[in-house]
Amino acid sequence: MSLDDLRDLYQEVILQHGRHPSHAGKPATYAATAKGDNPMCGDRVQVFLSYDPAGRIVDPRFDARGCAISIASADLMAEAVAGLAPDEARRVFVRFRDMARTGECADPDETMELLRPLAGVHQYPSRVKCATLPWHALMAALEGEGQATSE
Amino acid sequence: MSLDDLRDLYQEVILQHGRHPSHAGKPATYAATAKGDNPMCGDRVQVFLSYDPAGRIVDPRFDARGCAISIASADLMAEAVAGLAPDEARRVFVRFRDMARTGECADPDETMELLRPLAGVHQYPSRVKCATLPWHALMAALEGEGQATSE
Amino acid sequence: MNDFSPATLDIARIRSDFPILSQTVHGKPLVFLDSAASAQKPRAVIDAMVNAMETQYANIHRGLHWMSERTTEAYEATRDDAARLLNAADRAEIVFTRNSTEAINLVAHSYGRGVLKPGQAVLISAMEHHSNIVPWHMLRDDRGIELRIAPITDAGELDIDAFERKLEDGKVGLVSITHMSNVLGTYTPAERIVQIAHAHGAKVLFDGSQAIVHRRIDVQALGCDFYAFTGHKLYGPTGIGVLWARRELLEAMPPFLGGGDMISSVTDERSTWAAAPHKFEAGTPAILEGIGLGAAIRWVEAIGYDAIAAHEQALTEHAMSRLSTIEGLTIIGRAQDRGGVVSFTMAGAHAHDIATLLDRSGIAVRAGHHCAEPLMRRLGIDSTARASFAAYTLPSEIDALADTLTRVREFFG
Amino acid sequence: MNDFSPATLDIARIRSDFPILSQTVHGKPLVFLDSAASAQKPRAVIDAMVNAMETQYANIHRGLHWMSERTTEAYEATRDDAARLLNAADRAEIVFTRNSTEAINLVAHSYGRGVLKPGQAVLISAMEHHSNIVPWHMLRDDRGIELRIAPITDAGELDIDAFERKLEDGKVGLVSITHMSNVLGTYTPAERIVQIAHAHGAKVLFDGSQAIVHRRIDVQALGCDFYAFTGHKLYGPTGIGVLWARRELLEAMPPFLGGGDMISSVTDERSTWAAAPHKFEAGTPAILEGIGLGAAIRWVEAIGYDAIAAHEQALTEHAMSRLSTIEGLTIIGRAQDRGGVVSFTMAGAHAHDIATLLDRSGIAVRAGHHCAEPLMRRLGIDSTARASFAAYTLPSEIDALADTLTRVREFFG
Ligand SMILES: Cc1ncc(COP(=O)(O)O)c(C=O)c1O
Ligand SMILES: Cc1ncc(COP(=O)(O)O)c(C=O)c1O
Repeated sequence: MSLDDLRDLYQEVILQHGRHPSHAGKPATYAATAKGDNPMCGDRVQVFLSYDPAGRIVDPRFDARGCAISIASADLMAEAVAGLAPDEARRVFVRFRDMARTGECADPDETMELLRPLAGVHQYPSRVKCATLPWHALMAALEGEGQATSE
Repeated sequence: MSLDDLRDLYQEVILQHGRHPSHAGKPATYAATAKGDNPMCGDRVQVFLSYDPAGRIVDPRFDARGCAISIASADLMAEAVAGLAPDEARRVFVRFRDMARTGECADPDETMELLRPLAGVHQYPSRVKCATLPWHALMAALEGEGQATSE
Repeated sequence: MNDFSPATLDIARIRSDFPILSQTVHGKPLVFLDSAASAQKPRAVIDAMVNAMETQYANIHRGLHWMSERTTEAYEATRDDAARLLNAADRAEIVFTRNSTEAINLVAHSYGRGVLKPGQAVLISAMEHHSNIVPWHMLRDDRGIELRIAPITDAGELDIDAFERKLEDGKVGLVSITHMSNVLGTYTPAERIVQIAHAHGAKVLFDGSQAIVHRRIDVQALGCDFYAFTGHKLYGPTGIGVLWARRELLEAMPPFLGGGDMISSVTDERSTWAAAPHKFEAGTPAILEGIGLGAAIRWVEAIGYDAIAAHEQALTEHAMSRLSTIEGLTIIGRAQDRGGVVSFTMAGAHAHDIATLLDRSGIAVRAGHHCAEPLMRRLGIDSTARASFAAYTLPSEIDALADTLTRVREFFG
Repeated sequence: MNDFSPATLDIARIRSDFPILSQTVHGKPLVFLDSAASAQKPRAVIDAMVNAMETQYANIHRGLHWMSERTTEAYEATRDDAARLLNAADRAEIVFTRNSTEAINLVAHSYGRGVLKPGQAVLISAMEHHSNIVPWHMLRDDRGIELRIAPITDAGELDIDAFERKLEDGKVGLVSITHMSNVLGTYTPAERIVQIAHAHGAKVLFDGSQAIVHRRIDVQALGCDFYAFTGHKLYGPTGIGVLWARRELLEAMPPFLGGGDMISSVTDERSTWAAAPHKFEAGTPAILEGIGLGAAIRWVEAIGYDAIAAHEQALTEHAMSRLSTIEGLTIIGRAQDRGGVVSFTMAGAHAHDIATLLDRSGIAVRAGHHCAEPLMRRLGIDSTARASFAAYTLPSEIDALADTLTRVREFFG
């Protein structure tokens, strides 16, 4: 029995970000926050946002309890949306969600390349939510809602 | 398509008693009464009892809405238990119920011969209750309960 | 004898989908005219359930493994099927229940106790099935919510003026009414009902247990607020039914049963709820039955409601005309707009006796009060015999019924 | 590697009863270790349902024709099967529900709202499934009935002294407690619980969802008042469960759902109830599922609980010893008296990731909070992976699990 074909899902970058996320931890101050829960499996994540004077996201952080996929996704998300305006972040979310569901990315760019290691989840329908949960929390934080509504 | 094999259930005597029962009708006075309902099909019967000084059943009567089987059974029952002490009537009930369920009568006597035309119901499980409903009402009336409990 | 020409349905092919239809009863070919009580199951439904059990079964929703994912997909696909069947705006508006009865009880509990207020009223009609009467008796006795009953005409139609009068004082918060009577075959005027009810501030629940078997339902076109149906009458398995409700209503309603799968979080102190529809689906659902229902819906859609409705319309007319000629037989219910069930009584023969005699000839009909005692009382009868039709019913089966009834008449004559 | 010698079960024959067990997943033979979530279905169950649909299906109880009588017989025979399985005193004590969850909700509604009084309390334990927590939260919030929670020890056993103290003030009217934990495998000391509860005037409900799969249950010997189980974990179909309750309790309880089949009479003004168990069975029941459950019960009885229990005991010991040697793996729950479920965590690997990796090797386990969030909190963890065993589980499947877990450990190492 070989686990090698799991490498499409658990790429080294995911294992790395899952094990040692660089954007984890609640910051001392923040402008907005929201939680995301997956009631089916118990994963939880909280996202903390700050904005620069121009309204761009600065040093987004998160606090999560969950699997390697959800932690890695939260960490890569923080990297991807840092410096973006809320509307830009929303567009990334939509593209990321599509990629997580289909494995495809119609209009790849640098940001999507950063997130591409997570595209492998589309093969595991029950794990797609692990990857999108932090993003739902991000969207809720951007809207000023405290809690992400699940899909 | 022939209905002739129905003759085992609908013997002439049953059709006769079903159509023209001789013990139907609420008497002006009575010592005990009880109702029996079959909630599944809507059949209803009420039994009225009077007793002679020795405690024997006298001129039992009934008021029923139901099928030929239940009316005939009520009418034959009235014939069968007239003149019996309550305990005797209870024993007839037990033997009748067995016959209705199995088609067999272990210890035939004159009373059971009178009731035997109803033995055919055992072939029609859903109709057994039609035949036993008046008897349940009779038992309830003997116990002084107003309402028969269904099986 | 058989002056009936089948509609656009390929009946032979349809019948070949139903293994049971080749059975005999008492040595006679089965003539199954009891589909309104529960319909027979096409091979597609049987196969879907067997296939699930043999090749990809596991508990759903929380499973991270292949079997669980496949079973979840198959089960949740039925939510899409049901949403499409009803033309619901959103699949999240489809709540799975055991049957219509549970669907109506769910509304009586969650909407009745959670949204309606004491002093408000629920309005039903005089031709409801017990499943749309008893839950409201219980609500009334538990919460002081009045129960009103809209009368019917002697033809067995809703008295629409009297219906409107029952709403006039504005106290009725919910109209819960059959979309088609299981005894009389009457369709109620659904659009009109919704219009009037909404004008008086009442929501509308349709008990579609019978209607959806015979007619295409579009909840958005009807404009109603709740729609309930039961899988086993729609050629599906037992154990599964559907409550459709507008999303905002589901969101406003507290949950009904508590347990696994319907929560967002549980602590020692409190529970919070998942979003609809899961909020209303506690515990392991009827997974295999959901999968079977999906196959049933797709089977019905493949035949097409237009063909089914035309076929059943023709059958019903044929039955009405054949039965009308039998001496002593009275057809109960003479509504203009009616579906494929025909109730009748016969002078000198009780409905149970009729049913038993027909059964001996292989003909299955239902007899009794049909879980509609108040309607029986309104009609001044104790019981009826009822023949009901499905997509697989043959005109010759109606002829067999009529011929045998003539003999029954002689038997008791 | 395989130092395990099978018990008295003829496993090869048992496995051949389950068509699904010859499936492959991701190209690997299926190793199904998720039976505690839902068991696979033997051919006997599949055949019973198919046979009913193909040869003798109709709606039950009110039908006077052959098909309806046969279906009624088959369905009602399962009431006898269930009564025998539980050693109930009376078949009328068997109430069919959708699942355990509905059985417990039925008690929470009918006994909780109809018999318990505000100010009384319900006592559960710290290792309950959500299905035995949430209904009591809802009862508490609706009716002011206190909810108490008996703690467990670090080994995952009921703290029986603390349990008794919760009962001392005499306010507890009902103890509702698992008979076997779905996470820890722990059996609760049922006879002791009943003894203590009854001494303090409380009735006892056992959630037997897990226990009845592994052990013979005798409700009269246990002396309890309610027993709930769910068909799909006992090799039966989904959509059917059982609530057993003492007859006098069922008689004292008001009905739960209203509708057809549960009434004695209905008028415009009021409804009166049928006798138990029908009082609690509103609407068309899960007929096909009831028939399937009967086949499942007879299948289990034919194998025999003694053989099943011995087999699963041996499997569990084998699993405990194999898993204990895996570095970084912690087995959660170390009760003395335990059944065939083993939960574990692994340092550096989240349960979801473990489950996905195992799935790729064809091994199905469950991962998450197992609908027992308060227990997770008590244990200070978020989730576990759980392997669970059935009559068809092979010792070699446990070896496959252990071998693969060693590789998972390396993968995340
Ligand atoms: C201990 C326990 N109780 C209750 C349940 C609920 O069973 P169901 O979902 O079939 O109602 C389960 C299984 O999910 C269980 O393991
Ligand atoms: C009009 C109507 N409503 C409700 C029901 C109840 O359906 P179920 O028993 O499947 O809940 C039926 C059928 O029995 C019906 O015909």
